Amino acid sequence: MALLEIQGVTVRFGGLVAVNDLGFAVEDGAIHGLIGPNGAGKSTVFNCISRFIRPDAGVIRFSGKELACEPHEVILRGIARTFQNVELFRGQTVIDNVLLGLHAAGTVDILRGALRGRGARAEEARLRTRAAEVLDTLGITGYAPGLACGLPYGVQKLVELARALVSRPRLLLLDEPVAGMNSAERVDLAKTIRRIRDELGVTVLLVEHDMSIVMGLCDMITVMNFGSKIAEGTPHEVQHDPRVIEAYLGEDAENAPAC
Amino acid sequence: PAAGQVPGVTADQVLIGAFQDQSGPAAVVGINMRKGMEAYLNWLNAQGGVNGRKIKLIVEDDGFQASRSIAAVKKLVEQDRVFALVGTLGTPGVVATIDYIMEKQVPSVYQGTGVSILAFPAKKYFFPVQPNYISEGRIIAQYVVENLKMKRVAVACEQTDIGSEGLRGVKEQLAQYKMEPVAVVNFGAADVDFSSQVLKLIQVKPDAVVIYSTIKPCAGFLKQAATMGLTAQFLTTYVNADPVQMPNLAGEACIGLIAPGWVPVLGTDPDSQKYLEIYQKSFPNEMPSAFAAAGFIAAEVFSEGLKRAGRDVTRDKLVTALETLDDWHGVMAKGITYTPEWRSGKTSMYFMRFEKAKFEEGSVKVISDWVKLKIRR
Amino acid sequence: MLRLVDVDVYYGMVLALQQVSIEVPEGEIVALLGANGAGKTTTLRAISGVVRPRSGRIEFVGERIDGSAPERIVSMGIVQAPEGRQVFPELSVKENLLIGTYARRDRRAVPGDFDRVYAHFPVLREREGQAAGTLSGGEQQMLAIGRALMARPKVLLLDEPSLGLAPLVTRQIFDIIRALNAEGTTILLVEQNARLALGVSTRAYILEAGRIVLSGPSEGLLKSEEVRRSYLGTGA
Amino acid sequence: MLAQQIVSGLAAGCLYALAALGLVLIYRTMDIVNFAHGEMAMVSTFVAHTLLARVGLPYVAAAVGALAFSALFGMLVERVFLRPIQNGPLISMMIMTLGLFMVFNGAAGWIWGFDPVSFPYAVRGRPVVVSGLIMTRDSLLVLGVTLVMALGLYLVLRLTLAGIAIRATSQNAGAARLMGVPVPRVYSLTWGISSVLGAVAGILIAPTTFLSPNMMAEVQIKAFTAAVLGGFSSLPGAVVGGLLLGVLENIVAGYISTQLKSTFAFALIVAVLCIRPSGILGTPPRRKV
Amino acid sequence: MNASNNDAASPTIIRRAVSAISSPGGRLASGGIVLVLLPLVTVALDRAYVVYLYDLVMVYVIVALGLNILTGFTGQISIGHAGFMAIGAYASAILTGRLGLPFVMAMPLAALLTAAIGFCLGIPALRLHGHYLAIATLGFGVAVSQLSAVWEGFTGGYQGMKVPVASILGLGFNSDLRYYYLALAVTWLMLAAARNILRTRPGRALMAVRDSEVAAQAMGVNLAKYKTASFAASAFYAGIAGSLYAHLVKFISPFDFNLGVSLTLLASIVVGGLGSVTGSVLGAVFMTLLPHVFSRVKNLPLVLTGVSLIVVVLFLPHGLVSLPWRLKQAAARMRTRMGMRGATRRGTA
Ligand SMILES: Nc1ncnc2c1ncn2[C@@H]1O[C@H](COP(=O)(O)OP(=O)(O)OP(=O)(O)O)[C@@H](O)[C@H]1O
Ligand SMILES: Nc1ncnc2c1ncn2[C@@H]1O[C@H](COP(=O)(O)OP(=O)(O)OP(=O)(O)O)[C@@H](O)[C@H]1O
Ligand SMILES: [Mg+2]
Ligand SMILES: [Mg+2]
Repeated sequence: MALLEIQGVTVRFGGLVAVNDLGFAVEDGAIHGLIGPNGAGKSTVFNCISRFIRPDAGVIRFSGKELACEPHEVILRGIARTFQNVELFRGQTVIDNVLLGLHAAGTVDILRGALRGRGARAEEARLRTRAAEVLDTLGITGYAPGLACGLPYGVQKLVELARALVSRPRLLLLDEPVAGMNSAERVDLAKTIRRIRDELGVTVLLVEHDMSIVMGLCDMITVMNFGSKIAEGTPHEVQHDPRVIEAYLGEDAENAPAC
Repeated sequence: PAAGQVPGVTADQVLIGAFQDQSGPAAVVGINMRKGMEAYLNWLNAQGGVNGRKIKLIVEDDGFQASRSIAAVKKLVEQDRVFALVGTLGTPGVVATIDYIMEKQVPSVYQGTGVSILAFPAKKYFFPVQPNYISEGRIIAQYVVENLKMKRVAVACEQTDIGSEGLRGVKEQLAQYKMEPVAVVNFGAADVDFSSQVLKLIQVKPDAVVIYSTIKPCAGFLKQAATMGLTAQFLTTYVNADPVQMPNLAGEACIGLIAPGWVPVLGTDPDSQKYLEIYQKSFPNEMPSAFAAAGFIAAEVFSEGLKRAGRDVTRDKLVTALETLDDWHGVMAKGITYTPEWRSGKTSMYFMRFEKAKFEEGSVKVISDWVKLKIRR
Repeated sequence: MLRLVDVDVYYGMVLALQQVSIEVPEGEIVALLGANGAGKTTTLRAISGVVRPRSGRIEFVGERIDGSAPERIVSMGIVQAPEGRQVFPELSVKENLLIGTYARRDRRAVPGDFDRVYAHFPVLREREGQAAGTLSGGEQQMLAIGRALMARPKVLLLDEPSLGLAPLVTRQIFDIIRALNAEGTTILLVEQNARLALGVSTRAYILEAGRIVLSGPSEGLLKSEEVRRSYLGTGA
Repeated sequence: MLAQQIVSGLAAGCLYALAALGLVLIYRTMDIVNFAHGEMAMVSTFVAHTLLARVGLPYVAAAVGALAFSALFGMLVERVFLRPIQNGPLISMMIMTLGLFMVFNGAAGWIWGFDPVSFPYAVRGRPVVVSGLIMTRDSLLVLGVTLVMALGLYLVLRLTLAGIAIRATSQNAGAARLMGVPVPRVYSLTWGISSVLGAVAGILIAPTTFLSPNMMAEVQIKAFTAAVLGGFSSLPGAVVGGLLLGVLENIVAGYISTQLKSTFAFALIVAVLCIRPSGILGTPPRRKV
Repeated sequence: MNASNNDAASPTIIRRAVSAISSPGGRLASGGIVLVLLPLVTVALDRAYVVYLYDLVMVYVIVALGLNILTGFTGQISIGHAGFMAIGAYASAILTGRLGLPFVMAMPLAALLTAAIGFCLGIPALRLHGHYLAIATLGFGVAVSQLSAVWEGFTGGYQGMKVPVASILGLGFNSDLRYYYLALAVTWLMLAAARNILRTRPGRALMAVRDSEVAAQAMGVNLAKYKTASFAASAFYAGIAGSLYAHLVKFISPFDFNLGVSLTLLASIVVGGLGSVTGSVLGAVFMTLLPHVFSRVKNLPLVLTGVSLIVVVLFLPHGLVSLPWRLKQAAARMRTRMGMRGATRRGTA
């Protein structure tokens, strides 16, 4: 069964149609790629799923139920995301950033926080353990006590990933996760993403321009251009689709290094 | 008792203190009051002081905040051990410190506020001098109705204690004649635009308009009224009976304005000439403002009490001595009377009219005798 | 043409660059590679005068420029397209490009340069009036490069120009880099995609934790085992 | 009655608008609210008064002298007090201007005294009466000056390269520097211009409020409010906001209550802001994720 | 006990004492002891009036804490906080003075009322950012002070109203010294609560709202809830402080809660350190005591206060809390510079 279904979604900004009657489905347990030229509307699709943007038309269903909630309720449904232009909480430490990924998993409110009774402390300890685990998985434990701003860009991206992952989502939306990393780091991260899917069973929807990563990682790829879907299929199919080559990959796509 | 045991009194000096806003919204009052006090004390000390002692003044800035006034008074009384408080300024600060001063039994002479609670009921250590705004408001209303024979009285009041107490006084007195104000409009102490208030008044066509405020908005109001063609007899509080500042600010618009006075006003009286000389000894070439006169009177009344208390002065002796003042006249202080039961400064005032658009000989004309408040029972 | 000699840069107490020496000869493309946080951006910031080296020298055609104000360095012809796009979000695309010409004196050539930039990036012409903040990530990157080109730089500093660009556009950008170089612009290129960078450049430097650890002709580095392992991600 | 309330409101409103222009300019460039704006204007106005009354210059010469002073004064303030903390938090810069407010206010009181002083009108003469509606010549002049200055600045910011550079600086000073914009000079210049705008406001407002260290207190708060109402990032917004605030206050005072004038005026403004959170002419900040 | 034994023992004792004091619990305890003894020492030194200043400082520490929760941690600017203080003060005064409620009930009730009003103000504030919010809060402050003047029957108008002495179970806090311990206990509680909030889930959520609203929402932070909660909590603090203020000064009037007070409050959290509990304390101490330090300087009290403010902001843009860090940094720079000079000398030799 498809975990995420997008049907007839349209988004307009003034006169510009950023997403145009788009439809695709992400199977449970898949790593699904969403690619397309710059400005095709990929991030806009993410923003629709996160409910930052209310589509002008169309429906988005998540595990069979329509996603029609407030933005802060999305994570409760089991959808976590990262952002294209890293959106960390710059004034807070790395560990606190990750703990915020667990916000939805906690229950302590201001009053209970102020009193800091046994329940509150126990919950805090539990969340901290979980956060530490995730930092460990991604190999950034060393940065935990430092402030999030001032970190190298690549580390910031990992922190963002940790923050999204820690909530144990069913669906993870990654907007250009490897941008700003060098090739070796990219390969590492690709492996991590695959491990996340394999070991934690998280479904991944991935926007990325690095074709070697996309092709190597995805089970299924949807290609967009000017807000519409222009192709869909396995990496192999997509890679050889002339429309995709023309709009996105370029003529010498076949020569693109595959790793 | 030996001299050393009385707080603030040594063989050759008497220490007094005051809190006066030097930095906040009422700095214009505080700074000038201080100058008036200093001018008088300098002059007095140059003549040898009182009973062989010079008077020294400490001023604490309270920024017109009651919480700071309290700190200031505590510091003055407990730290500096002043003998008395003279010329404390500002309704909130003065009211907030009443209990403390009574508890510590420190004489407080002259408070820079017209708030009525200082005088009613009489408090042993408090010697208010300034007329309170309620009494003044009543006198003004009485003058308007009985002397000017006007019926339609409107009030424009500032949103501070001056405005609200003055309004209360006017209303109370009008009620004695079974009248009430035909309109009441309000403005803020720092407002710059009075057009809507003036327009409201134009609609009710008053005979007299009493402006109860400090001098800046009063002058602004007069100017706007002149521009928009509101013609009525304007009256204002003694606070604005400043023959120098009022024409300076309001220009032509102040001509015809009537204000009560409780002290001699510059240029109307020989005593005020002496005051000017004394003031200019300390501040050459400066024209004293009405607030300086207030400070001057504060120092004058205190010094007279100190003189009457004799060389072996104590705080209680000062109180007793001040209670012997009976229609006492100093240079600027006129008709000061205290008894153990009677502490209201003044209930009689005279009226003056502004005649010219600048300060000069005859720019302010006295137009009445002392008017005493009549209360019908 | 551009030379860094023993440059040390600190952020507060943190040492970001240590004894970095780089030589950018006129007319060449020099690549600067390195892992995240190695100090590549810092190197460019030092050249542009945004951070001051604590010691060492930076020279441009023989003249010392370390310690000069950034705007002076720009007017000498060293222009940077900074990392992370940094377009002016509330200005229109056109106004963004116009800012690029701020330090130039030959105002008459400006219209021509608009055409040149629009020829490289046709989408920018379509979006001329749109607020730059609402462009897609890739469009913003194109705008940032176009903006730098509007300054007609003698030395162009590019900080990760391919970041977030579609493969087709990335290739176009590298074509443009080549073309610019052919027109005579000297280029210092910071790039994560080592393969592309080494492909286009003549020389390359590799930074690690603020130090230059390797340098040499790009072709040689492309073949080097060490580089292949750590920067090309191909493993042994 | 209503018509006259509106006309008088406009007269007061143009004072607010005039004082708001300089605030908006600095806000647009540096993203900070200059709490000392009014006090800087006050100091310049005192300088004008000194030139006028003590030195005995004619009105125009004194005004020009004061404007020249204010330009230097503004640049000096920026250079000495704000530049060193440019990289600190924005709110620190705002608190810095609050400190400057205290210093200028206190120092002016010390130098020139706290007593209000009258200041001559730029133009005199009988009020203009058009079909029963009264407006003073002075108000008309202020309105004219405000409109001209706002329009001029607006056009400069919109159309000239220098104006675009100012806007670019406000959005991303770092990137602007990398494009060759001399950011320190831009800041210096904006403070100079803003200070001149303030001085113009001070000189034109002083006849109404009287010259004293506290002369700008009320006007400044109103100017700030007006700027927000109109949209803080927009110069025409400042004018619209100022005029609207003046009219609004008058209507509240005329028909609801003179006692709660400010309370109602603020309540209305909050209501307006709830409908248009970036002010009437302001554009919401555009940020994309 | 012989001398050598004593010698050997004292260093261990000192060492133990030092380590006990420098442990977190020890620091807390020793800080507590200092605070408890402070007024007694002050009185012994014949500076009794200073105890009143301590009391006043604690009042402002509490408001500053609340304001820092709102502005420093949640990023919502307020320049109307004196209005919240006023509500707390008047409510407490009316509850005790006119309705005869005991102080122990009046203070929390006043604070809860203030919090409720803070919550309501938080609702329109949801749509407003930055300076637009600043104006809304400014308007609120002005409105409160106007209303408190107009409702004369309730509040005594501009003449102000007297406030009864606070008393708990018959014990009247009528001296500054007694009041000190009352205020200390309350301040201590409020500090602890603030620390607790900020260290746990809700505190992180508040800071997330400040740093990135978008990301905060994506993490499940309900913006509306946390912003209004932040307003309410902040107002609660101001309400407590207002109540303490009223019963300390025992007289309140609209002048006590004007715009100047709101601006001073804002200045105090910036001077102390935005987003820092310690900073709130330092800033409140600084801004409250400063005017008293300069209150006798003829002509220049305001100038000196302003200059002090400027000096702090100029040299410590991140507030007084950053002082130790700045000193450390300066020392390190000195060291590297000296080290470098050593190196070059070696190089040339
Ligand atoms: N808030 C907005 N207002 C106006 N236009 C917008 C807005 N957000 C996005 N757009 C436009 O919508 C289009 C799609 O943008 P989107 O960010 O979804 O692209 P993308 O596919 O993520 O591109 P990239 O790969 O470059 O990140 C772009 O042309 C962009 O300019
Ligand atoms: N403003 C700053 N304050 C403190 N440290 C900083 C600052 N900017 C960068 N750094 C630190 O300096 C080091 C070098 O950073 P730099 O940005 O130059 O790296 P980079 O090679 O460009 O990395 P990336 O590939 O992530 O862009 C990093 O460790 C970073 O954390
Ligand atoms: Mg995108
Ligand atoms: Mg970098």
